[in-house]
Amino acid sequence: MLPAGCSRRLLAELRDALDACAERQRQLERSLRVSRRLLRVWEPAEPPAPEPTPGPKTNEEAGSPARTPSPQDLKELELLTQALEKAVQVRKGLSKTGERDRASSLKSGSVASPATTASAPLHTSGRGGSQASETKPPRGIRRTTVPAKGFPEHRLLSVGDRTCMGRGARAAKPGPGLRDQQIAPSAASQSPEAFTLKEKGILLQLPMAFRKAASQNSRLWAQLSSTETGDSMDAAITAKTQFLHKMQSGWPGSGLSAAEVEREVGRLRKACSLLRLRMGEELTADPKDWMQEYRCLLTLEGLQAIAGQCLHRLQELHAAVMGQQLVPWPEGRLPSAPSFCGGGTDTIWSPQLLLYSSTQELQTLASLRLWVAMLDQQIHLEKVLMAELLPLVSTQKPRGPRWLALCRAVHSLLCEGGEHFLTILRDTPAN
Amino acid sequence: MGRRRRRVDRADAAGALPAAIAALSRTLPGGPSPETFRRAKFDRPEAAPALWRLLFCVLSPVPADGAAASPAPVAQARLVKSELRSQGYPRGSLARLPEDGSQGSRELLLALSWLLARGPLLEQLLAQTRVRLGDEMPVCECEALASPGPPAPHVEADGCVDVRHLQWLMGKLRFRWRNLIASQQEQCALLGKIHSYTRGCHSDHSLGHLSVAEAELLRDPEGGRQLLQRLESENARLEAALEWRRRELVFWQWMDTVLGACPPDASQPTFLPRIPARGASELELVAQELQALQEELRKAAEPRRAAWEARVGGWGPEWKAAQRASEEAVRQELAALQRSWEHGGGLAQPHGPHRLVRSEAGMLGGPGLPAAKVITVLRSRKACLEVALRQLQGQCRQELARLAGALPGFIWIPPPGR
Amino acid sequence: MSIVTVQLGQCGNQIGFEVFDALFRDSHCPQGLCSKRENEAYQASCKERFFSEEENGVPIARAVLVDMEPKVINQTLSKAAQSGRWKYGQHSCFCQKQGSGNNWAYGYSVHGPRHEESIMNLIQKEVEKCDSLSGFFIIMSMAGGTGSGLGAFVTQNLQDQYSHSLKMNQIIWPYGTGEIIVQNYNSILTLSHLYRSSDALLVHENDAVHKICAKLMNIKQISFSDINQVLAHQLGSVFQPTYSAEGSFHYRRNPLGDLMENLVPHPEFKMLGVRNIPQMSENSLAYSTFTWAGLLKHLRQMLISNAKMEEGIDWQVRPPVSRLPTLGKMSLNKELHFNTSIANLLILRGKDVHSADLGGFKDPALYTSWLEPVNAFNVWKTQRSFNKYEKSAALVTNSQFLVKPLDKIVGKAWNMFASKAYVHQYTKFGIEEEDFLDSFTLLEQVVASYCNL
Amino acid sequence: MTQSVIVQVGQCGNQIGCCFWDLALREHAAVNQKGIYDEALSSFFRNVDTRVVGDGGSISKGKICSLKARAVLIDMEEGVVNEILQGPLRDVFDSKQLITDISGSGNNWAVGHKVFGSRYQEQILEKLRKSAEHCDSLQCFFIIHSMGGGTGSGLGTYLLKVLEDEFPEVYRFVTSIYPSGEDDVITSPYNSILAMKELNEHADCVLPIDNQSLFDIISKIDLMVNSGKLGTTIKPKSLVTSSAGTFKKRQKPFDAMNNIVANLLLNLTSSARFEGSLNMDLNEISMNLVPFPQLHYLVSSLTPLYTLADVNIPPRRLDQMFSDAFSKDHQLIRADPKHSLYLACALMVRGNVQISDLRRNIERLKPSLQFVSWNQEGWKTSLCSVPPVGHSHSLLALANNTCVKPTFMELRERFMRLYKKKAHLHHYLQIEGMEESCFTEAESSLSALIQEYNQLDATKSMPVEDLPRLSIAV
Repeated sequence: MLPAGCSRRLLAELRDALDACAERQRQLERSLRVSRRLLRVWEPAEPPAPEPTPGPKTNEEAGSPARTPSPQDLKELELLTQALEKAVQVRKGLSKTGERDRASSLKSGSVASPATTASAPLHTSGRGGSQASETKPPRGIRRTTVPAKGFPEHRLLSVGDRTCMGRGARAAKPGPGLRDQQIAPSAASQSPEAFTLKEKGILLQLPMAFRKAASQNSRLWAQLSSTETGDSMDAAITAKTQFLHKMQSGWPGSGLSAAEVEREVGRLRKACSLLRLRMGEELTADPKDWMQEYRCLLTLEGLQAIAGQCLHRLQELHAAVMGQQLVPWPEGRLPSAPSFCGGGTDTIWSPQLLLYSSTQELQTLASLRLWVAMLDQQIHLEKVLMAELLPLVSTQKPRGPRWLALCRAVHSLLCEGGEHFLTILRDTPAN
Repeated sequence: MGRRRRRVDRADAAGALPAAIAALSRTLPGGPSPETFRRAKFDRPEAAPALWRLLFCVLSPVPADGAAASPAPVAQARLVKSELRSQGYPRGSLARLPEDGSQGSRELLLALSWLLARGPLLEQLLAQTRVRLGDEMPVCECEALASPGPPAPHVEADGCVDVRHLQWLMGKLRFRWRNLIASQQEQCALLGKIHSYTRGCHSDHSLGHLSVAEAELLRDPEGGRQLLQRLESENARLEAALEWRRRELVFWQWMDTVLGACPPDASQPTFLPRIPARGASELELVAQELQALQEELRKAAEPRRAAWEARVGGWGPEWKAAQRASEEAVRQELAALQRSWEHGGGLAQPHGPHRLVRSEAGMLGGPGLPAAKVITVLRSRKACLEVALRQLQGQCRQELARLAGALPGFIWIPPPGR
Repeated sequence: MSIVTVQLGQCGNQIGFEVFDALFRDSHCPQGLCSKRENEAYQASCKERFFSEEENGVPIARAVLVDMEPKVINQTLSKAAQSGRWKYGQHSCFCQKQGSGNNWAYGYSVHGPRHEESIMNLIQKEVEKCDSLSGFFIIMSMAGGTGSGLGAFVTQNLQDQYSHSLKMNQIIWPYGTGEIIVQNYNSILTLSHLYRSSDALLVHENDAVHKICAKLMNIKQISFSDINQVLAHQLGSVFQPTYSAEGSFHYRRNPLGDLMENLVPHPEFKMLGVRNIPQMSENSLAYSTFTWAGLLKHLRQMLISNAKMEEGIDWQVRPPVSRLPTLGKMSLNKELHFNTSIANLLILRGKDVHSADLGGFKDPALYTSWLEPVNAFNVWKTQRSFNKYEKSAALVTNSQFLVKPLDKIVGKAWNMFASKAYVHQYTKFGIEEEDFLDSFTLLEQVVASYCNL
Repeated sequence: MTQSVIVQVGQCGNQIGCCFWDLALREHAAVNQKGIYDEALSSFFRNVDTRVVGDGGSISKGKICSLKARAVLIDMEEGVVNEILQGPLRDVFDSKQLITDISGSGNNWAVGHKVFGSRYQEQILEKLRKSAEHCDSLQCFFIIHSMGGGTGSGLGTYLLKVLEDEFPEVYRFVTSIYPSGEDDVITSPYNSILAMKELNEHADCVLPIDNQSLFDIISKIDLMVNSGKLGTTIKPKSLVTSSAGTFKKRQKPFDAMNNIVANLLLNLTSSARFEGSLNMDLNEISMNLVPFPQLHYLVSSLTPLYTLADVNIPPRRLDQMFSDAFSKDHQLIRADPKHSLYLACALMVRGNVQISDLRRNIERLKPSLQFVSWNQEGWKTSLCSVPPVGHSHSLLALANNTCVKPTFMELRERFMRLYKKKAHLHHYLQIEGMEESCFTEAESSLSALIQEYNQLDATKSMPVEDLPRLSIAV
C-alpha cells in the first residue's frame, strides 16, 4: 500500500488523464457518428433522429407479437414522439414566417405539411424564391425571415443537369440551366430516390442563404482579426491602459498572478526539456577538431548558465507563490498542460486553411498530433510518478516482500512505460 | 476618413455611450441587457445576479454552450472569485462580496471591465463558441489540452491504494490512447471520403468541397436550419464586436467615472488561504529537473574546461580571434534557443485551429498551410519527446539498479529487450 | 471498426473457419427475436467488424490464412467457398510446402524471418481494406510449431508495425494428457513471447471444450469440428454486437478496445477465459426455458468455483469472508478453491435483458483487494438473441482460472528442461537455453502474480 | 507438399521396397479415383510424359500420364533388381534409378561399406541428386536395408554418411531389418554391430524390425485364418500381410513379412500425404520421438492385423486396436514396451476415428504404461481421414522405449561370442581401411547406447518428483 498522500495525488493525476482521454473519445465519437451517417444512404425523408441502430422496437416486428414493450422501449418511443412533435412545430413556425415572402412568388411550393405536397409535381418555378433573395441587398441577411425563406433550396442538382457541372467552380453559381429543386424536409417525395454521397455528392449545392451567411461570417472574422487601427482605437487603447493603471493602484502585489506563474512555469518546463535535448546533442557529438571541441565546451557552459538563470527565475516564482499565497493550478483544472506549442503569439481568430493531399497524409498528421499529446502526458506522468515513487523505494526500510513488490511495480511503471515487468528471483532455490 | 468618423461620433455624443454598451452587450455571451450596466454603475443589487452569471460564463473553462445547466449561484460566485484571483485581479473588495450573488454589481462591472481591458476577451469568447463550419484540426496542442472541461468529481478512495491499482489505471490510459488513435484514423478516412465525394461543390473556390457540417446541413435540413440560425446570430455578434471596437473609447471614459464613484479599495484580499499541495509540488518538480540538469551540465563541462585550459596554455594571439568568434557564435545560438521558449518566437510553429481542405498533390500553393509542413514539425517534436521520455526512464533504471545492487540474495531479471 | 483475423497453422485455420461461419450464420439468423430494423443494424455491425463486401455481394472474411503446408488451407478455403454464404479473399492466404514439424524454434526462427515480408504484406492489404482498424485477432494453438512459433513471430511483427492497434491472441491450450510431446516447451515459449507482444491472450483449453461437447452437447464421437464449433460459439457470444452503453441502442463500435480496457490493463495479467451459459444441443434447447436469475446464479458459481461448464459445479465454494491481501507465493498444493477475479466482463444477450440483476457479480469479495467492482466489473447487453438461444450469457474473465494449468505446463517443461531432453531440437534453430530460462522466469512470475491476488 | 525418396539397398531392402511400391500404387489408386496427379501422389511419385526424351518430362498438374517412383535401387547382385524390372512394377522405375553390380558383398559389411562404398560413391551421389532435383521440396530419405548381410548393411550405412554430407536438411529415416537369433549368416553379428555404429551416428530415426517378430505375427494370422473361427468374416485382402495380388499368383515365403514392413512405411507417411483433422508431418516424428540425438530407435506396431467385414465397428473393437498396439505380440521387434520405460509414444490413426476415441484410449491405457519422469504425458497423436485400403481404420504406434535394449544386448552378446574367438575376423581385416579398432569402436558405441538405456531404466522404479523450480521472490 502506498501512503495516503502519494495515493491521492497519483490517483488524481491518473484519473484526470483518463477523463481527458475519455472526453476526447466522446467528442470524436460524436463527430464520427455524423460522418458515418453522411456516408450511408441519404434517405429522401429521414425521421428527425435517424439512427443507424435500432430505434423503438415495439411494433415493428410481426415475428414477435408476444413481446410487450419494455420500459426502455417505451421511454425511447416517448423521446421519439417528443422529437417529432418538436420538429413539426418548428416547421410550422418557420413556414409561417416564411409564407409572407413566399406568397409573392410561390403559390404551390408550400412547405406547410406533408399532405399538401406529397403528390405535388416538381416545381421549377420554385427558383423564384431563391432568386428573389439573391437579388436582395446584403442588408437583407439580417432579416429574421431569411432562414426560413431561402432554405434549403439547393440540396441536390438534378441529375439531368450534371453536364453543366463540368467544372466544380462553376457549379457555385446557379446558371440558367440548373433547376433548383425545392426539397423541404416535409416534401421529401419530390426527391424520392435515395442516394449516397459517393454517387451524387458532387451534385450537392449549398443553399444560397447559407452561402451568404457563411461568406459574411468569414468576412467578419477577417475584419476582427485585422489589426487595422484608427484614431479612436488608439485612444481606446490609451484609455484602457489608464483604466488598468487606476484599478491597480492600491494593490501592493508584485504584479504576478497565479495564471502568470502557471504560464511562466510552463515556459521553464519547456526550457528545461529543450536544454536537456541540446545537452544530449552536445554530449553525443564527436568534435572533429579543437575548434569544435571548444564550441562544445562553451555550449555546455552556456547551457549551464541558462539552467542557472531558469532556476533563479523559478525560485522567484516560488517566493511569489509563497509570499502571496497564490494558488496556481487550482483544483479542478488540469495541471498537466505542459504543452505550450510555442506558436504564434499574434492572434488570428478565424481558422486558417490546412491543405492535405491524401487521406494517408491526413492520418499521419492526426496520429502525430495524438502521439505528441500522448508523449506530453506520458512525460508529465513519468515525472510525477518519479517524484512520488522513487523516494518511497529508496527510503522504505524493511526490505521484505512488500518492498520487493513495490520495486517491481515501480520498475514497470517508471522504466518500462507500464508495459513490461521484471522478475526478482531468490538466489538460493527454495526447498 | 478618420476625421469624418470623429465628427459623426461627436454629433452622436449623446447617444454614443448607450450605443457602445449596446454593442458590448450584444457581443457578450447571453446578451445581458444594457440596462444592467447602467444599474451596476450605481451598484444596484438587482443587476448583480446577471453580472455574476455573465462573469461565470466568461471565466468558466468550459465554453458556454448554454446547453450545460449553469451551477448554483454560490458555485458560480466561488469560481468567479477564484478565477479572478488567480488571474491577478487587483481589488480585494470583490473577495468580500457575499456568495449568494445578491450584491456587488459595481464591483462586478469593474471586474468585467478589467478583463476587457487586459486583452482580447471578446475575441476569445467569440472564438470559443465559434460556429464550426469546416472540418477543423488544430495543428498544435495548445487548444486540445484546454478542451476537456473540469474533470468529473471523483469519489476519492479513502486512504491508500495498492501500487498495482496504479498500474491498472496506467494500462487503462494506454488503451484509451490507442482507441483514440484508432478512432482518429477512422475520422480521417471518413473525412477524406466526404471531401473527395463533394469536390467542386463549394461556392468558395479556396475550399472546393463540403465539410461535414455543410454536408450534414444538406442531409438534415432541420439541423441545417439551426446551423444557419447559429451562424447568423454569430454574425450579429461579430458585427456588434466590430461596432464595439469603434465605440469603446466612450465606454472607457464612462468607466473612469464608475471607478471614481467607488470607495477606495484599501485592503488586500485575504481569501483562499489554502495552497494545494499540487501547486507547490508542480514548481518543485520543475525545480528538481532543472537542478538535476544543471548538475549534469556541470559534471560534463568542468573536466572539459580543465582539460582545455591545460592544452591551450601557450597558444598565441591569432587563436584569440578565433576564440572570440566562437564565443560570439555560441552566444548567439544560445540566445536563439532561449528566445524559443521565452516569447514563443524562434520556432515558427503553426498554431491555432485550421480548416481542412483536400487539395490534390501539386495543386498546393493557394493560401493555406500544407499538411506536410505541420507533419515535419510534429515529427521532430515527437522525436524530441521520445528522447526526453527515454532519458527519464533511463534515469529511473539507473536508480533502481543501484538499489538492486545493494541487495544480496536476489537476482533481478529485467524483461528481455528485443 | 474492423478486426483483421490472422489464422495460423492447422488449428488456427480450422477454428478460424468455424468462427467466421458462426458469426455469419448468427447474424443472418432470422430468429433474432428482435425487430427487423434491429436485426439489420446487428448484421451491419457484425459485417463491418468481420467481413468486407465484394462486388457480387458475397461477404469476404477479413482474414489472412497462414500455414506452412498447403493441405489445411486448401481444405479451409474450399469449405468456405462451398458454404456459399461467405468466403475468404482470393489472395489472402500464404502457405508453404513444409510445416514446422512441431518445432517452435523452426516456426519462430526459420519460417518467421523467411516469410516475414510476404505475410506482413498480406496483412497490410487486409488492413487497407478497413476504413477503421481496431486490431488483430490471431488464432493459433500453442502446442504445435507453426501456430505457436510463427504465431509468436507474427504477433511480434504486428506489435512493431501496428503498435497502436490492438492484438488479441486466441490460444488453444493442448490436452493435458498430451497431443504433442514437446507441447510444454512450445507452450512456454509461445506464452512468454506473447506476454511481451500481445495485449490479451484469450485461452481455450482443449480438455474443457472436449468435456462440453461430451457432457453438454451430448456428442458421442467428438471430432475436432465439434470442438471448434463450440469454441466458435463462445467467441461469437463475446464478439457479436452489443449496445454501447446502458440504455443506448447504438452498437458498440470497438468491442476489442473496450474489452481490453476493462480486462487487461495490467501487464502481468493478460490471460482471459470465456464461460458460456446455457450451452446445449439444439434438441435439448427446444425443451428448455431460462430465467436471467437462474442463468446468472449458475454463471457466477461457475466463475467462483472455476467450473468450465454448467455441469458439475461445486456449490460449496463461497467467497471468502474477509479478503486480506497476501504476499509471498501461495502454495499451489493447497487447493485453490475459490477463484479470485481481477476483472470480469459479462455479456448478456436476449429477451428482457434489462431486467437481469447483476448484484452477484458486483460483490467486492469476488475481486482482488486492489480493484473495486466498479473498476473490475463490466456488462454488455443486447436484446438480440444469439445463435438461437432466447437468453444467453457469456463471461470473459481475467482470474486465477488458468493458474493451475499454467503452473502444470511450466512444471512439466521445467522437468523436461532439467533433463535437457529435446533441447537439441531447439538449439539447432537458434533458440538457446537462455531463451528457455527467460521464458521460465517470465511465466513463473505470471504464476506467482496470479497466485498473489 | 513435400516429397520423399526411398532408397532400397541390398536384397532385403529391394524386396521390401518392391512390396512398398506395389502397395503405394494400390493405396493411391483407391483414393485417387479421378486419375488426376495430385499433391498426395506427388510425395512418392513423379508424373512423367514418356514421349519426352530424357527426363525433362515431369508434369506437375493434370492427368496422370506415367508414374515414376521416387526411388533409388541399389544392389551389388543383379538378381532381385532384375526380377523387379521384369515384373509388373517395371514401368515405375527406369534404368537411371538403378545401381547394380554382379559380385555381391559376400555377407561382409566391410565389402559393402568400404569397397563398394568408395567404388560407387560418385554414381550413387549422382542418382540421389537426380532424384532430389525432381522434388520441389524434398523432406525425407527412407532407407530400407537389412543389418545382417553385406550390401544392405555395409553399403546401406555408407549411404547414410553420404546423404548427411550432401543433404544435411533432409531427414534420414532408416528401416533396418535385424537378424534373428538363428540367422543363417554366420557373420551377421559383425555386420550388424558395425552397421549399428553408423546408424547411431548418421540416422535421424531408425525403425528396427526383426525377422522373428514378423514371422511370429504371420504365424498368428495364419493360425487365426485357418482355425476357421474368423475365416468367413475376414474381408479378402484386408490382411496387413496381403499384397496386391493382382500381379502375382503365388506369394513367396518372405512376401508376407515384407508386406508388413511396407505397410509400416505407408502408415508412417499417410498423415503427411492425406487430409486429416490432425495432421502429422514427417518432420514431427523425430521432433516428438527423439529426446536425445542418439536415442532415435523407434519400436513400431501395426494394428489391426486384420479387419472384420463389419465396417461399423462398435467402440470396444476400436479400443481393442489400441490395446493390441501395446501388446508384446504386435511389436515389429521382439520387445515388451508395456514392461519397459517409455520415453515417448506416437499414435498415428487412420480412418473413421475421432479425437474423442483417441483421448479415451490414451486415458484408458496410460495407467498401465510407464513413462520417463520428465515426459509423463509423452504422447503424439495424429488423425488421418483416409484409411488403408480394405480397412475402416488402423493404428500405427511408434514407441521410443527402453524395450529395444534387449535386442541390442543380445546382438552384442552374439558379437562378443564371435569376436572373442576372433572368428572370421580376417575376412574383414583384409579389406582396405578396416582395422580391429573398427570393431572395438563399434562395440563401445553400442555399449554406450545400451548404457544410456540402462540409466533410463534405472529411473523406472523411482517415484516421479517435481524438480525444484525457479524461486520467485514476490
